[in-house]
Amino acid sequence: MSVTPSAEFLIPKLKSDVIISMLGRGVRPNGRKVDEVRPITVIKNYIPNADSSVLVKLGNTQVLTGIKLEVGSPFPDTPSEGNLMVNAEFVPTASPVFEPGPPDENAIELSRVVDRGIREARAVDLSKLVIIPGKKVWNIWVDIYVLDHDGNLTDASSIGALAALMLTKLPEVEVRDTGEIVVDRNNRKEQPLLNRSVVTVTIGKIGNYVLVDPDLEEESLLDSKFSVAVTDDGLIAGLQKSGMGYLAEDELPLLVNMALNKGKEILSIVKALLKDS
Amino acid sequence: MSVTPSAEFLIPKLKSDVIISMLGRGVRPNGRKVDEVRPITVIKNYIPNADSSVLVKLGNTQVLTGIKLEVGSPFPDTPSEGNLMVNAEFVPTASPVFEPGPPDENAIELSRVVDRGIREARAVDLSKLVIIPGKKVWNIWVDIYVLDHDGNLTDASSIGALAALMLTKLPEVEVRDTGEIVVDRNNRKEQPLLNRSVVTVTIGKIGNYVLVDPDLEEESLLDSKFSVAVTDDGLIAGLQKSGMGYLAEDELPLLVNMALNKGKEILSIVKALLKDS
Amino acid sequence: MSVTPSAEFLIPKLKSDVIISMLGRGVRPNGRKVDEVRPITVIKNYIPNADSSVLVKLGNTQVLTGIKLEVGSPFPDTPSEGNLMVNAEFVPTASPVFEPGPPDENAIELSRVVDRGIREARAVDLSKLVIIPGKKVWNIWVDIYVLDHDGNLTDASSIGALAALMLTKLPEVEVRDTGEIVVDRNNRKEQPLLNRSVVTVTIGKIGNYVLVDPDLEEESLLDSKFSVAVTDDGLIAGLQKSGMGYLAEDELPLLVNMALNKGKEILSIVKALLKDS
Amino acid sequence: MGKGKVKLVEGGLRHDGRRLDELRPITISVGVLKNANGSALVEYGRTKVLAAVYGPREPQMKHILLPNRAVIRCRYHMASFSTYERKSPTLSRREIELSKVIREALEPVIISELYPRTSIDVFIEVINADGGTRTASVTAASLALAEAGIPMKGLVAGVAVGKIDGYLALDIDEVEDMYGEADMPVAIAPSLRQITLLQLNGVLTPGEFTQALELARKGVEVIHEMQKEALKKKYLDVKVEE
Amino acid sequence: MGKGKVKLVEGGLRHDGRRLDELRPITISVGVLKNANGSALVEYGRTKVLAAVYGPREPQMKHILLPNRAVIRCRYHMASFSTYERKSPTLSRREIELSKVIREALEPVIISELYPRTSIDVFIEVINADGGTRTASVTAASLALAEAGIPMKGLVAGVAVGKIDGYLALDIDEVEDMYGEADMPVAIAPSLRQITLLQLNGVLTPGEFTQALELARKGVEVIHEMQKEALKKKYLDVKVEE
Amino acid sequence: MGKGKVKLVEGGLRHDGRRLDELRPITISVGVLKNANGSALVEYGRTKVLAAVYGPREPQMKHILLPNRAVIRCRYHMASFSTYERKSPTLSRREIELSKVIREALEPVIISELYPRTSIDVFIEVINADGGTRTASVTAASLALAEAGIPMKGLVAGVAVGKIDGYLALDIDEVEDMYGEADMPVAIAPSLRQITLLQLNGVLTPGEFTQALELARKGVEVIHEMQKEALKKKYLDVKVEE
Repeated sequence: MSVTPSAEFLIPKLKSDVIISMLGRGVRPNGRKVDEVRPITVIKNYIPNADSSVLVKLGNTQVLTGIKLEVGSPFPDTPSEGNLMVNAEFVPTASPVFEPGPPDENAIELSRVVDRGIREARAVDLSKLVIIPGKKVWNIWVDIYVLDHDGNLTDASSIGALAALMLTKLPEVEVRDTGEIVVDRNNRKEQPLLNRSVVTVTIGKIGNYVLVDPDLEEESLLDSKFSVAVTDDGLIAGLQKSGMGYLAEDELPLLVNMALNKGKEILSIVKALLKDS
Repeated sequence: MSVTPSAEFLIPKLKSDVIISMLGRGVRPNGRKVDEVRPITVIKNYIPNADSSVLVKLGNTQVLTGIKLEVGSPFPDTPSEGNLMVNAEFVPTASPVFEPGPPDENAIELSRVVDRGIREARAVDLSKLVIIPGKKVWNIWVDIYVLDHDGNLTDASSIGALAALMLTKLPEVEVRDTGEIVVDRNNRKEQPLLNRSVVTVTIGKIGNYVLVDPDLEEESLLDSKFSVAVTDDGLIAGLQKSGMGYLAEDELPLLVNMALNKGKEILSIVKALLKDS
Repeated sequence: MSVTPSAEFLIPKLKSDVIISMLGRGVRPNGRKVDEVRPITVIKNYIPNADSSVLVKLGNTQVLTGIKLEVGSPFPDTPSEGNLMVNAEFVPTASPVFEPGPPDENAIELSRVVDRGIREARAVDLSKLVIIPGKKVWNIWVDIYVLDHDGNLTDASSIGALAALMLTKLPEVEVRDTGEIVVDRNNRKEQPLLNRSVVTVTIGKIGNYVLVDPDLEEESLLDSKFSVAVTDDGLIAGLQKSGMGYLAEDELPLLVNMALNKGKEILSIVKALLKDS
Repeated sequence: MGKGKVKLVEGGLRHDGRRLDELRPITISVGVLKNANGSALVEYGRTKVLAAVYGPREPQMKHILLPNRAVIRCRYHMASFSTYERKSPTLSRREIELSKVIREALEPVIISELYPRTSIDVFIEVINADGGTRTASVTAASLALAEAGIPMKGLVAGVAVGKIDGYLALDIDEVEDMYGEADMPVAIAPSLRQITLLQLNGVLTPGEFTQALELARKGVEVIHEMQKEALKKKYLDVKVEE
Repeated sequence: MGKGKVKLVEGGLRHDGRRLDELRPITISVGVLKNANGSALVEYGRTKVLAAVYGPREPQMKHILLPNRAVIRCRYHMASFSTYERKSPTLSRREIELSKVIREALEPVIISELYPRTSIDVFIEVINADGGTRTASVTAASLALAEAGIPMKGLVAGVAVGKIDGYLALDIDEVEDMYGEADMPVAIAPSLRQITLLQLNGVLTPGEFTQALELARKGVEVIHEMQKEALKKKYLDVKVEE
Repeated sequence: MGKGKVKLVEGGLRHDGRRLDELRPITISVGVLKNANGSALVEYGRTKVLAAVYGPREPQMKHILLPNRAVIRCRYHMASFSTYERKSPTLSRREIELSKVIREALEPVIISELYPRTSIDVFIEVINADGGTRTASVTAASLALAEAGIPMKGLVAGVAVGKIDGYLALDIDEVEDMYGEADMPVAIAPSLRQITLLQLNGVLTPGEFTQALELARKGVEVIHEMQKEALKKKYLDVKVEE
């Protein structure tokens, strides 16, 4: 059952008034421009036991994403496809309001929004995951661990999933006569798994003001959020309105355009970061 | 762990006194006679995606029953039988005291009482559910959803399960050489699945007064309930005493007779309703 | 999540002072010597449906252990070994502070400590549990049910697991040509399953005082506990410090020696008891 | 989404004979349950959804209450028999997400400030699923709230727009969802011009998105009229009873 | 119920040599645990059941308490090793139903009004299951309540009557339950002539039902005498200790 | 433990080139998270553990609080990707035991009496597991507590000693754990000469145990120096910032 949450971080009325009046002048409390994304850093291969991994920092938000490749069986209704599973854990290290336990509705929503973006953009060609048609396929587990929460977990997680998938290469496998499958993780295919890039861009709304990549302080004032999954060829591969407020019919074109522009920008940043390091 | 429930619907003492004194005169608050069952209506095939289904109204109590037929494996100890599973959900739409969650002891007891009646009366011949002996059988899921609770959920559910089973016909199946099983739900066997009818009759006790098919108001005054599963050939196919009170040794013959008579009546009503519509 | 427990049995300050001053004189409230174990009794084959079983009393602590042997599949990474599973249930009959529910951290810790002792001492040769190599093995379930809690559940459980395993003999099996396995529980192998004995010895610490086999009253005063798994050839097959306190570096040799001596003693008592009855 | 192997549009008509901008037959009944404070049964073609509202009331779990408003509790649940293959009654991850999305589609229109320290409970049971269950749920829940007398700024209604065989199509059903290229569920409070639910599962160009939204808006307006009609009918029925 | 392939009655005797109206050997011990306020171990043949009572006491979960009486909390649980195949320790649906049925078999005789805002906890552990575990549980729980000093209007005892090979048989065991035609567990407070548990799993004619009930009544009376004897013995033992 | 098929020690050196009494490369960072009151990241070779501390604070679950001291809440959890085969995020029995063992390794040094009716929460996330995760967890948690300003009698540090190919070896990794004969994790508060965690998985002679403990003590002393160094560095960094 979904229940109206209590305001997680109460901001004193005075401070909130100041912030809103600043937004009226196009200034954010953190000095950012309305459409300015926080600095992004990516540390590659942070987790030796993962098939690929990244630690992403979006400002002070830290998200660790690890990918595990497992040999498994295809689903009966998609015998010639592997499977992609996206799971998000809100680790209690990340915030005073996160309690240990199974993913709550926020973690589930986040993982499903990230999953849909990747899946619908066909960022991963699931048919390339077949080892023995109808019998054995690769299962890709994308596990997103939120370690430190300073707002906009969705985009940080989406960047993490993208970057980790960009680094993923399938191991070489040998299928023995007995049907046994021998996986050689030290030898991997040349070609990366990813064939299209996609990332979400989240825009927050406070009254009539909009701001890209809200941080935790800003999130506490938001009426609603709008996440747009953007592909590198400028398509919309997912949408999600969330939060207690609404989107006005006439502001939607603005929001979508802003997201498409920012998505392009974030995708180039991530690609550059992965080449660099 | 089973815990003494709090009285779910507190009826003012004054009103309860009035009702009990009415019962002393053989009159029920709703004007019914002591052995009078509320009007029964049945809407057939209410759920297109179910293999068969009925919406049953017993007075203002509404219960929706859907049957799903699935090809599965037999249990190792009954290789030449299919399986019948009865599950009851007390949907929170039905009552201010129902909370979302897995079935509680009341829902579990109800489903097991209904299940035992059908199973012990051999209403369904489980040996007719075999597709490939020892390997593939039909599993019958009887899912009972209580939508609106105005008392006597057991009998309403029992009527629902009976009526839904009366409407159930197995789909034609083709077993390919490969062992694959192709189910054709648009073609079904002529003969219905059911080969004996059974229904529960629940009698409530308030002090020394007994009343058939208690409604919600009456249930709040009951000391105990007694459910009797009755077959169309006048046999007893199940008993369940429930509630905080007892049954007096010398009143049992009366209760059982009343149930046998009412069971016969209800079975004819249901049969007539299913033929009609 | 593990949480600091509240003191389960509050002992009046006065009484606790008395007990501690007694310990200063080398006397325990129950009259036992510091290194004296309570009387042990064993009732064999208490549970007809178990493959072997014992009811162990250690003073007033009562633990019932039943062993079930099941034919199952080996784990993929140990194809030529059977499996041993130790599970402990703190039955709510045993103590006013035990609530029904899945094993809590105390029950889990206890079962894992007992399990490790048996496993690491190779008390059971898991390779003898193979029926069809790589395909079928015996699974040994050791279920420990704590019925009455008067302290030192670990050692009582460890004695129970040991004694039950000493009584366990594998049933004869016939592997049919079809691969079917027929188990004959009325015919059992001559040789017992156990090939090395191991038992835990738990020493409690109150300040600088140590005492073997603490009872419930003593446990309420303990700073920490130290359990040592001891084999019949005088080796250490497991250690576990538990409780809120510490072990001083310089007292460890004393504790270990005490445990080794007591372990030897307990092992002879158990062996004698099993022969006797 | 998007297997694309099935022909979904031929000669401008869809697999069930509808035009691209045509809704399925919609039926709405308000006040279908005795116990709930408000209830509604909504059908979009073969999709059938029941919504019930209890409250404002004091729930067992006091710790969720808020001092300045009513909390909305919302559960979207699919009955085991509602889907093609039997569904386990346990809440799936999808149902958990949709419970939140539907709650957030209702939050903007409910005047919750009037009932501090209470809970308004919205229970949705999908009885038969043939595509569009979440939008039908919003439509039904909105009516159940109205019947329960919960003050609202306006009614909300929902509908999905899909992309099938390259065409945008209104109120797609399950086959169109499964074999189509995109599914965009939308809920709007037409009197407020507020979009309170917006999701997209699939790929659209920015231009298609704008058209799809316009198509949804038109569909919602039709459904909104039917909602008002159903409430008016309910109100008249009540009059008659008096 | 009812495979009917095994011969259960031959020459008027049952598979274990008993007559149709003969109970299994029954042993009863009261006060078998140190910590519980009351406890009893009851054996019907190879069926072995332990019951413990704690209370009246104040439980952790305050919200279940009632202002006008003690609540009874009851758990019927089968130990993993108690059944032929190992049972998972998690409560099954059957155990949940039986916990309720057994609680409701005890409710009528416990004078719960004397201890408002408290809980009386009845924990039952089936140690070995060979048929009749629920009725042995009622017999044991009733004694544990007595030893705990909980005021009762009378003791309750239980026994099952079965139909095997067409004959009614008292106190059926697991084989007779599995291959027989019916199993009717009954619990009675003989001094009150109250039936507090009555179930039937199987098919009986109305006439058979009446006979079965009479058979159960006679069996319960014997067990009831043994209950009183066990309590008296316990009482004498206590005397001796003094 | 103890397959013994792999050669672990050759020419006095271990499979990764270390001497028997040599620690893996250890790195320690304090203050790695913004939100937590204290945090530390500790690496023993490829083992990587993050610890965060929140508190003293008032938790949601009031009933666990104690009148005379702070309660310590501790969770040891392995991330799904931290192990060779993906681990389910649900707490395993092993993680439940280790959460307790680690909490009890911290209890003796935390001066919890200063904060009655509060909770001090220690959250440990194993990011990469290559042996020694519980001891690295104690080392990290101890530092996170220090950064959070929780008063302690002393720092605790942990290390495991193993027996491999018959030799005692300091700070064993996963391969040595898997194919070795024993694994003995130890945590010590060196300034207090208190052992706060001691477990053994495997078989040792009494003599070996004494030597293993001495080896652990020496290892812990080195790690303890690094802990102090990391805190000093953190303190200097803070100074610089001012």
